[in-house]
Amino acid sequence: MQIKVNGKNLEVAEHVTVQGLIQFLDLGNGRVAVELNREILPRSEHDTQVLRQNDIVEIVQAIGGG
Amino acid sequence: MQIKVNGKNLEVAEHVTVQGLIQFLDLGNGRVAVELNREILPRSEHDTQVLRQNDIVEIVQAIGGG
Amino acid sequence: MQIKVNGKNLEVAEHVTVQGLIQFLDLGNGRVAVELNREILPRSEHDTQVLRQNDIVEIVQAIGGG
Amino acid sequence: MQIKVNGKNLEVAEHVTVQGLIQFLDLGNGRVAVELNREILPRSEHDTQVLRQNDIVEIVQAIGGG
Amino acid sequence: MNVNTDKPLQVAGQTYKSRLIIGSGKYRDFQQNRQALQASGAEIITVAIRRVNLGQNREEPSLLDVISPGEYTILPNTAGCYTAEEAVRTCRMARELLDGHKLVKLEVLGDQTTLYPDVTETLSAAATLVKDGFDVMVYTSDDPLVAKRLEELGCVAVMPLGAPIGSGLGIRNPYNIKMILENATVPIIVDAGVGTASDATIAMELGCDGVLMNTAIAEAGDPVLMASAMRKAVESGREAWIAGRMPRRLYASASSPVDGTFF
Amino acid sequence: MNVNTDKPLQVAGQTYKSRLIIGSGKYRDFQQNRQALQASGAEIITVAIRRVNLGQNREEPSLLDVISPGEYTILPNTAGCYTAEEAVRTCRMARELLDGHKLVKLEVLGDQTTLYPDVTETLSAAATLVKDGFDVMVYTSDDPLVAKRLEELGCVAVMPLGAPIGSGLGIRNPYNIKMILENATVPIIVDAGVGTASDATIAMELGCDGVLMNTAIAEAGDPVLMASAMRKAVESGREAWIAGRMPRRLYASASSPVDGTFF
Amino acid sequence: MNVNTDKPLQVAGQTYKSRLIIGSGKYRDFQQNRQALQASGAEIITVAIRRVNLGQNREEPSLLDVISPGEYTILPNTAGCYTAEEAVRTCRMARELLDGHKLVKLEVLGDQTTLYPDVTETLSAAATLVKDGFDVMVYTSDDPLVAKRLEELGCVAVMPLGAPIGSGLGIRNPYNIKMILENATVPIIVDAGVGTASDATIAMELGCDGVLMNTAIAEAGDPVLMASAMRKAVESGREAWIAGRMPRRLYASASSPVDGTFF
Amino acid sequence: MNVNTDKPLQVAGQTYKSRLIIGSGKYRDFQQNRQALQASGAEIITVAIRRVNLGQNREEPSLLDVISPGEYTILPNTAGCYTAEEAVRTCRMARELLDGHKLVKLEVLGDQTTLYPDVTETLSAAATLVKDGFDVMVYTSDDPLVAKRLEELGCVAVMPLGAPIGSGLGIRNPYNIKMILENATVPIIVDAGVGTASDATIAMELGCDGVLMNTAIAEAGDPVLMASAMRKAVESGREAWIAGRMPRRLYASASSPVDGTFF
Repeated sequence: MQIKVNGKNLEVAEHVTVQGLIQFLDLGNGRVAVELNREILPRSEHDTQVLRQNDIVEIVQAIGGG
Repeated sequence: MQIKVNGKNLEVAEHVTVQGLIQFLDLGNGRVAVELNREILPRSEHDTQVLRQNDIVEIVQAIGGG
Repeated sequence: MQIKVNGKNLEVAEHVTVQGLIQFLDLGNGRVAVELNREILPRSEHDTQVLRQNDIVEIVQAIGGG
Repeated sequence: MQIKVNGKNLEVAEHVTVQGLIQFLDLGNGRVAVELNREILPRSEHDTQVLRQNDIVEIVQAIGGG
Repeated sequence: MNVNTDKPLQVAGQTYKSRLIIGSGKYRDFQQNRQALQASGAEIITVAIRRVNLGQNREEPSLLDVISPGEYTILPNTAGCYTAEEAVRTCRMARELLDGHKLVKLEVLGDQTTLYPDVTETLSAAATLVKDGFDVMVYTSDDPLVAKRLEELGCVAVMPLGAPIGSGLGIRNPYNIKMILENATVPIIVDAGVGTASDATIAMELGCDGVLMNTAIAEAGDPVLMASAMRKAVESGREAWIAGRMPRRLYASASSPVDGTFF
Repeated sequence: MNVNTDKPLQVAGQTYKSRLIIGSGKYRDFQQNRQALQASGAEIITVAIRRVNLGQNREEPSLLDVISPGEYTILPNTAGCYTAEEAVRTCRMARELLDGHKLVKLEVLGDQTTLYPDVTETLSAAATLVKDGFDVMVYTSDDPLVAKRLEELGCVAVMPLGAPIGSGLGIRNPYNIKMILENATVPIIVDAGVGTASDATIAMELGCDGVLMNTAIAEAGDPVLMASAMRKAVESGREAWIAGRMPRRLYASASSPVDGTFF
Repeated sequence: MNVNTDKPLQVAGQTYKSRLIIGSGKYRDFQQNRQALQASGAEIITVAIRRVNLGQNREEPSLLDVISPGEYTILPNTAGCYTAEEAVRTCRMARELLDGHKLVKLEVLGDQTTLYPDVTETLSAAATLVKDGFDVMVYTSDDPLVAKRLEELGCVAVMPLGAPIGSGLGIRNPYNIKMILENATVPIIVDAGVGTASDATIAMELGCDGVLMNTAIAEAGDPVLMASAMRKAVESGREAWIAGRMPRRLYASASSPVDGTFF
Repeated sequence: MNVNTDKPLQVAGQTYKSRLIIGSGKYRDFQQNRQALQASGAEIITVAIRRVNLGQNREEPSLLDVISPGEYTILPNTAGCYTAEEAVRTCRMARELLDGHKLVKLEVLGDQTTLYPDVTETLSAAATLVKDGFDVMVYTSDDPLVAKRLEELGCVAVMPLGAPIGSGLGIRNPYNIKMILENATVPIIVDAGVGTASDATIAMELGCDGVLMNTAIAEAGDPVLMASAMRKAVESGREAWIAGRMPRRLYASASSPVDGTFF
């Protein structure tokens, strides 16, 4: 199933959760925030929220900036 | 009949026109513009436009300004 | 005998020394420097130097200044 | 006979006058001033003043300057 | 000389020889105003639109009798307006007053203490007026983005402040004026802030297309002489900008050649 | 107008309509120099005194053929001198060259890097020259005490720098120029530092009696146009100073009356 | 001393000993950033919110591991946003990222050349964010009316620019900053423009409540030493403002008494 | 940090941690003077030499009881002297008073209105004093040639003015200070002109070795707090100069990376 993560197309299995995606991307131990289809997805819902075909996911972190 | 001209109440006769008002105010030879109830009243209509009770008239001129 | 001290005329006894003058003026415990007739008089000579008629003495101290 | 003109050594004949030198240098029609051995030589004396061995002559003009 | 090298100022299709625009406020009398106008060489003069005083003596001449629309370009301005709506009404009154005259100076202020322009109200008034067919010369802050937006809205000239109205503080922030100039395709005219001649010269040396002032002339000790000073200041700054200034150097450079010294 | 309210510049008994003095250095050619001189309106022009090149082609015209002492006041200057003695010799050469002409510009510099004036050598040269009957216009730093002393020595004009020669940095320290002006009884002319028109205007607005410049005109992109700009800049600054500028205000002051607004 | 005479900075109910806020951009590495942060004494540090690089090595520490939200107040900012909508999304991401942290720096820019703030977009984003429960520290131009409106919208601090981001030009227009301060009831913090220590001191001497900077420290030859300089500069300017400076005089006033001189 | 990268100030073989020198004039009382001295961190303090008042109460402590030569370097200065001869006599009195102490501040003024230094008298006094074995720290104008000559005469520090004594106008002409610094091999200390903290910071950012001030502290609303501000201002300016400031840019440069934005 096709989704878009941070602007890049990604092929993921059915029924995978956002938490699963984060693990898969090896972002597990980092401090990140997730937007699903332009809405914030609270951390609490990461492991219940199942991804769907064509979902648009943004995963961000804090970096150096002025 | 009561109208308001430049913020002041004025008692005028029935059926008087804007042109009549301008004469009455002795502004005939001056260069002025007229607003009737917040709408511009073109000079061409000054002598056809009849004033009504409670009309609000603004008569302005050009003066020194920066 | 007449001398001038810091611009003021002063009547002093014969044979009085600069040290004597300093005592007399009650400047003994202060930190001062002395000019005798426009020449520095070293502290070491205060008690040997005898004053003469018309000597001009300047006695200065350090005060607040920029 | 050797003289120095504007810092350069010059061989000139005996008895030549400053005026002669000016002619020789083809400066006749220009507006110049002359110093002979660090003293101004008035224009009036150019044709009477005879040059001597080792004379130091400066000939100047006005040029563009700030 | 500069005829050859400079193009005259163009605003709304009109061509003007003078790059100085003056106001008609704060003069001792019409006579002084007229003399200053002549001394300044200005071809455009701003006026305010105000209620006639009922019962005023009609014998006394009015401003437009002394400074006639035939001789000069009258630039009605919306000074005194604090909302877009007031400014738009004022412009319509002006157009009616001047027989369809389309050129106006838009100025919407934020408060009476600072007289600083209210850029949001100014933007909305500009949009309305342009749609309504006016040629809008707009007074604004020195914010380069707002200036650009006003140009994009269709204003015929953008007029950033040098300093607050009537302050006489000169061009407080030349950097912003420079930024505005770099992006502009309409005339940029510094409006407000000029206090003395050199302020006007500096504005023109930055590359501005003109300068608008009122208080600097009207409140000078001798307004007519100051008007003459301002005419020369604007011309001088323009010519200097076109001529191109020498480079700045921390260090000196002699004007007289070194060789040829005889000592 | 300013004819009525201003007195013309007087130096050594001579009266001048123009308050701008220009140099003759750094121009492309005599032709450009002459055109710039005309555009500037200057009546006084400085020249340098240098050795003739032996064997130079005498057909080529010399500076004084192009800019004639009949038309203009030639001001020989001692540029390039680093001691009082060199400066004095140069002035005497100049006097001889110009048939007894007494007016000179004294300038004694300290080093070739900064071209900063050497005030001690300048003071001693000034004393000698005045005793020797010269009318001395003296270039100096902006030190107010030295300026006053040069006046007391009998110099006919004192010419403090605005900034180092050829730097184009403008009037670096207006406070010192102000101090000099407050005590002066001879003309004070800012010499050196002017880079563009507004610098000259500012000098005149401080109350100076004139401005002397060379590089700002000669090294402009278009020297002749810049010369015209400078003429207007000096006149403009002078008129502004005589007219009297408006007061500065941190805060605004409206140019249009508040009453009579109809909204 | 100043503990007695000054109140500490308060933003959104939090109290801060330091009035200096620094950014975390442009440092050679986290290590240098952390050392500079310590040397600066700052308690608030801005961060940007960006996409994680997919497939980046997770071993490398992230900024928040090195500068922990426990030790410092992290101030996420919306740098890089050119519309209100982008800025609002960014703030929501930041809040989620930082577990409900409400304090944000709002910055909406107009274009990538000047990085000048877009005041209309900034106003609309501020309204949305305040309604949405954020504590908004807002970056804006030095327009005093816009600054006041942002305060009225409920921003907890207003942060006018001294000069464009990364320009290092200092406080270009102190008059506008003064106007902003006179009407403000929330902290006014100069953000952007500081290039060296004295710029920060000047900002504080105007009466600002703090200074925010990034480039001036990160791009200094020695960022850590400059961070120390900035700490002292901000403290020094604050103390000078509270102490109250001496009056300016055109003229001198001796520091040593005249009487008692013995010559 | 700056311990590593900076060398301490050295004057006449003595090393000083602080680069701030303060005066002892114009304080409310010795107590305030002493507190300000402590807050400033200064190690050198200037004093004036004056006649004792005959018949003054000897119980009252004198300055040197409160600020002891054991704790601080006392710098007698010749303030109030208007000729070289007066200055030389004053220094000799000071040396006798302080048991052979050789360090003095030479200051010869031109008039009591401007308190501007008389450079010719200063030069002659400096020559005499150096020959007489004094270590001369000399107050002078910002004339770079005079400054260099004073160094060549053997002065141990050259102290150009930033602005007239007691004026508080700051560094009026940074260009001259820069010229002085470029040629100097002895410490250059700005003396006079500082009005507030940023003035001192700016002096140090120019590369000066120290700052000397009196009025700015003594006439501040709160002299002791201002003394603390000055300590930080001098340190801050020094650190900024050593760290090396960022380049100035007319244009902006973002502090946050552009890539990784998610909108």
